[in-house]
Amino acid sequence: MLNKWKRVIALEGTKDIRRHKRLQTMLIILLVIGLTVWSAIGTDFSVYEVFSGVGLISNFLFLDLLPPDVTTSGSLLGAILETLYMGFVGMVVGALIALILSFLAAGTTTPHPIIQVVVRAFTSIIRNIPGLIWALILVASYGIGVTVGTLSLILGSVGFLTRVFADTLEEIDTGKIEALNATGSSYLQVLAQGVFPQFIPGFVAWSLYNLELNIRASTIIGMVGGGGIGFAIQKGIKLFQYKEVSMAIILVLVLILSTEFLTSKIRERII
Amino acid sequence: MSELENPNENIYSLTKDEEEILKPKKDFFIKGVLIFGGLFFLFSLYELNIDYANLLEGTGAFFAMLIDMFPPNISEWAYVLPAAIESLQVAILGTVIAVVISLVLAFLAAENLAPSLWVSRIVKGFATLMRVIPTIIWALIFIVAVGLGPLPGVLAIAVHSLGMLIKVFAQSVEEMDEGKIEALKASGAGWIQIIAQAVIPTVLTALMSWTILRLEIDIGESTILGLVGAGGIGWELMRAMRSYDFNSALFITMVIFIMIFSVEMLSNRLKLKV
Amino acid sequence: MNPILQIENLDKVYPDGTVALSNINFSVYPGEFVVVIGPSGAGKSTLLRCMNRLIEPTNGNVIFKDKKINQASARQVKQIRREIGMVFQNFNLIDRLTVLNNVLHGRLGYTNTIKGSLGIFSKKDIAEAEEILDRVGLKKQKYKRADELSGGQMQRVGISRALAQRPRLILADEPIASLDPASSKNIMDHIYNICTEDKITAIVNLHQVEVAIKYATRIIGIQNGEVIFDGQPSQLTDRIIDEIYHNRKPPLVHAQ
Amino acid sequence: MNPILQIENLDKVYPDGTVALSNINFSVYPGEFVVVIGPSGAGKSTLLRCMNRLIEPTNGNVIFKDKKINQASARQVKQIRREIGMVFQNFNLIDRLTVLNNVLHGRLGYTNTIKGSLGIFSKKDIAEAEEILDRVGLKKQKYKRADELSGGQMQRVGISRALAQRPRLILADEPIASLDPASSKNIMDHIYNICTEDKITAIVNLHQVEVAIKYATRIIGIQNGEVIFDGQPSQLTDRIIDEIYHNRKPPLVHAQ
Amino acid sequence: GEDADASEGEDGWPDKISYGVLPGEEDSEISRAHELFVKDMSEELGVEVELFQGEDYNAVIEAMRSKKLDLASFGPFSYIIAQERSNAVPFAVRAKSEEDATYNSWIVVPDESDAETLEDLKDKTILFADPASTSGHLFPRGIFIDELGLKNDEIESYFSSVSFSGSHDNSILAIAAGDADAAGVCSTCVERAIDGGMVSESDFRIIKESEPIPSSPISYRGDLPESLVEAIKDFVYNYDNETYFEQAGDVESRYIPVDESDYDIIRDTAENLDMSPEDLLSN
Ligand SMILES: Nc1ncnc2c1ncn2[C@@H]1O[C@H](COP(=O)(O)OP(=O)(O)OP(=O)(O)O)[C@@H](O)[C@H]1O
Ligand SMILES: Nc1ncnc2c1ncn2[C@@H]1O[C@H](COP(=O)(O)OP(=O)(O)OP(=O)(O)O)[C@@H](O)[C@H]1O
Ligand SMILES: [Mg+2]
Ligand SMILES: [Mg+2]
Repeated sequence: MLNKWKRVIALEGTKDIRRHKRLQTMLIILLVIGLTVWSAIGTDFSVYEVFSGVGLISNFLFLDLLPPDVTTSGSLLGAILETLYMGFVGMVVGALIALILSFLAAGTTTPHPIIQVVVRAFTSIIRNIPGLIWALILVASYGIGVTVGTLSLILGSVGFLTRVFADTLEEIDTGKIEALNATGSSYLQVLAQGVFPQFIPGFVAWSLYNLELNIRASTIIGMVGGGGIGFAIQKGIKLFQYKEVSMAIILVLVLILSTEFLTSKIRERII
Repeated sequence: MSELENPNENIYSLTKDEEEILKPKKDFFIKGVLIFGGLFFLFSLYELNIDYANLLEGTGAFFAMLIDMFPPNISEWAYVLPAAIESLQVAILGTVIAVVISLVLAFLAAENLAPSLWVSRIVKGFATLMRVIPTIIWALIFIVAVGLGPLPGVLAIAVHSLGMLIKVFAQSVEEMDEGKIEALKASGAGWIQIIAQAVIPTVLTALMSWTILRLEIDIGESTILGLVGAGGIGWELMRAMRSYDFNSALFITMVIFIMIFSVEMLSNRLKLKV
Repeated sequence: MNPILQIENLDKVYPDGTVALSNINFSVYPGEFVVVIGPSGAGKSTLLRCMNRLIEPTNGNVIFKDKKINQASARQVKQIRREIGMVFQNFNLIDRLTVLNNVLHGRLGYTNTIKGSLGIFSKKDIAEAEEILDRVGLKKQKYKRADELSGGQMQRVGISRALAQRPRLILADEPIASLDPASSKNIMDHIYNICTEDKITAIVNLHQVEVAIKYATRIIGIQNGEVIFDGQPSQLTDRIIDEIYHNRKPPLVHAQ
Repeated sequence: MNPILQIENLDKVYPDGTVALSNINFSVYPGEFVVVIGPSGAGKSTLLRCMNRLIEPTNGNVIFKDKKINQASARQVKQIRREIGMVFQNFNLIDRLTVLNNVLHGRLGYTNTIKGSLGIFSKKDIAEAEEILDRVGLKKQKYKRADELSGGQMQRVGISRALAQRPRLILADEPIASLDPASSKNIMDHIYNICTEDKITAIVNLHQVEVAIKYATRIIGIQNGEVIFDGQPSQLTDRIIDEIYHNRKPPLVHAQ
Repeated sequence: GEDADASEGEDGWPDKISYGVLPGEEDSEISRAHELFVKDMSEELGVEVELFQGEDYNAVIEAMRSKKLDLASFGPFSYIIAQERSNAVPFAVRAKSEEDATYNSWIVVPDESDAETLEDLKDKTILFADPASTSGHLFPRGIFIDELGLKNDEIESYFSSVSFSGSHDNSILAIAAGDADAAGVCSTCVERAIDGGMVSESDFRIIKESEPIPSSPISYRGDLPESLVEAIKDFVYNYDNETYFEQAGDVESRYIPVDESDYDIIRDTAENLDMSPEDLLSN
């Protein structure tokens, strides 16, 4: 008798949960639609205007931006290399700093919950303040050029990588950590021998991805005095040398595609 | 199982030769990459020619400036908050448009769903190009079409996000278990039905977390657009910086931080739920 | 009686050069319960998938109810597939959807694109799906998410999805390979009983010779992409089994 | 003879309020091969983990060789853990490291922090680890990556790691639950023989009553966090088994 | 912006006028006053006026070119490009008097530098603000060409290094920190930086001042209807809302007329530097 009641209650329960879940889904969908409409009104969105501008866009694209001015590629080469150097240094330094921070920030490896909270808050601030703002502050304190470009890339890398590294660390099988704890290993030994080997593939993959992000980001950072190809793009725009700009963008594209290719090869071998 | 049944195995003791054979081959590729990476790092540092003295000095200035920014000046809130809302709207609408379009294109880009490998390659190449062109150039392109204001900002953000979302959505779809697609194919379901009933439910979580991550990025991006006349909080920030009103700049930065941070919190919440 | 399925001179060569099937010929008649056995890599899965053209045959014909599947248009293929249910080793259910929804996927081939995509099915389809779930003993689970079920339950959903197609033919590719012995028996019983009751023809790939002998009305042994045995279970001698498995025993783990 | 391990009035309440253990009392003497049985959720794992304080007991004492583990400092806990080897259901090997390296992890407790972190071990430790691997029949696999092994082989590495600690006591939490019957027997034989030969005391959690009876010198039955049987295998009547499992049979899948 | 051709009223006036504002480099501060200005203009003309503010003159020039913008305030150099590219016609600057409608470009050196004259800067490092800056690049560069008789392409070799800092602020900060030997900056920008507390007057010395540079003009798009242009001019020249001018920086300033010829000096200088609109826009 009692069992029968339990079953009925259980069934009712699932129905309730289903209804509850459906309601929740509907609410989320309504919220998203509402926000979208609100944004569309706030930004004067008009599909008509977008389509009526297509002709003007193609004029601009095909008459002003294209074809790229190939003759400038020589002088842009220095700038693109500088971008690569900045991106690479930013990635290496950022990854090393993020490596340490992420061990402090991940629930599975942190020595103390308070340290975890502090590090998380710190990296969250770094991450959630846009690169442009960092660049502005950094320019004001360090002057201009590649130093600032590199510094803001390092900051961006630390913010991004600490988060993804910490997420990766939290997905690590805790059973393995327990196994090493059970042998009487010290904290550092558990990190180095138990956690780190599991962490390597994620560490490598995310760092390499970060290199790509850095190269792209440097096109923005250059615009506020960070040097590299971004400055070349900015200069090209200001002097209306749009064909030079499109050449620079093509060089960035080539650089991104080649890093993508190289990093996928490295990832394959390491994982 | 086989060697368990070999009772003589324990008698075996490895000879030198066997030891040699068993020893793992040294992986020269990884060593090479590490050494090359290290050298390239040093070379890059050398080429960048960073002025370390300035680095030290600047760090002093950096902290002095940070301290100088305190306390935040909230007196301009009547301008800053509407501008922040406008930026938020630009980011939300841009992200939504990008999500909707990339939901279609991603299925053409995913190799396991694309009608042909070529379609997939072309869509992916297109996505890469959209990502590589900086948001600011997109903004310029759209300003030509629709004039100044938030609308070109929305479009620029949409296009730039599209580039990333197509790529990551397609990746999620490609990681999906092929069998589930096959199962619906085998029941006579069409392409669209397979996508709606098998693919989307399976990758929904991934799509949602990418979307939210993108929204975070887009709020940051929309701050840049203030410079090109798209309005919003980016212009307020430039105004403050150009007028040396660092206390207002701090307030504006805090507003931006809070916007992005709340989206991050929201995404953590959703991750727990799903 | 006309055969429901004819395989004529079927070859399959994978792009990497692997010859998975060569010159397969046989016909299946309505009501048969055919079990295909053979060692790993023999080509069992390839053969089954050629039957509903999930894999494109390299040569030869697959004729289902007088229609050449291998020459059918995309539209015709879909129509033919509706009549052929398929059951998979890994169940291939959509985890996040309910059991009922998964079963209704069997009706997608009969539902118009928009409705099907939105997951809107007719009252009749739903009633029928519920009836099928009742039949396999999962009525109570119908609103559960598919990933909340045990392996045996999942496979019963897989079977229900195939049944929802009201198929003339069921293809099952090692339907019990990832199940424990008790569930395995349950699943084979379900497949066998339903096919017999509803007069559905079945072609089942199995690793386990004992199970094959127990259920099959006809056994096809393939090895290296060729049919080397085609007959009744009683004709399958130990010598032939040895030959099919090339002196390799079928894996022990699943032996019952 | 002094007990090697004493459990006194042990309680464990999880933060969510689950009472996993209540008032457990028993002592284990050197050389015993104790098997703990009980239904799922009875508290077997909790009990084992309290013994080397991977879980903090709520009340009561765990005394290993006259030292109260539950009151020991972090440093002392590490020293005590060195003497207690542990074997896990999921093996918990570090996938990307070699078999030898995994076994050497058993020596970390005796190695200084820096060297241990860098994976630098003494010649003596290495020789000993190789000897242990030889003993469990894995000498040839020593340079393989741990994730290249079969389940049975992985568990033998798990045992080797515990042995590398030169432990006085081995705790094994369902060491054979994820293995097939043949490997299970092999692993239980290894644990039993080594413990007997080296005079290591063993406490093993098992689901399978038959296996428990075959190997144990003493069986402890727990149910709902309480010890309801403690005696020799011969004393374990069907009635008591029924009581332990509350009329639920131990799961069929692993029955041998 | 609204497409002028698409939505003309009876007298050819658009329904809506769009006004794009860039802070001129000589502007002492970026004020919010424009909103008031636009409101008053709208009331006066009886047509809605929409305001867009930004930093990027490309955006404004391109928008005007595709007829999405009717009025704009440009820097002097961007104006001459806008004239060529977008058919912009200048008509007003804000100033106290005609003489006051100009600013200057300075060549500055660090206070501790030995350099007294332009000649002393040979083989030293020099900073310009950004390539398109009137007072931070065009005029300083012009000074070297005129005063030292150099050719445009000899400038790079005359100095040990020529670089762009990105902005006047960056340049003056670099000079104050001694990171560069000389820089070309705009006079008002430096004054603003001093007021903002970024640098102090004792950090640098001025060794050369340029000819007066005409201030940033407001321009209209050349193809606006005559009557509308007249109405706008009428409003702007007679505009005397003191609140506005106070917020904009100087209560006593008003809008005074300018025309194309007032910017000839910019054209000539740009010509010398191969940076005339014809050179830039030729590709
Ligand atoms: N996509 C593919 N590309 C290349 N070769 C393939 C492909 N799929 C299968 N093969 C090869 O074709 C042969 C037949 O494979 P098939 O999967 O049909 O065998 P099977 O009898 O189902 O084996 P199993 O019992 O292991 O499932 C094998 O040699 C296999 O390696
Ligand atoms: N971290 C935890 N937090 C809360 N409750 C827990 C936790 N770990 C275990 N429990 C609960 O404590 C009880 C005992 O769990 P324990 O894992 O010790 O049982 P067990 O006998 O090992 O079971 P099994 O045979 O399934 O491994 C169970 O009710 C379990 O749900
Ligand atoms: Mg197969
Ligand atoms: Mg347990």
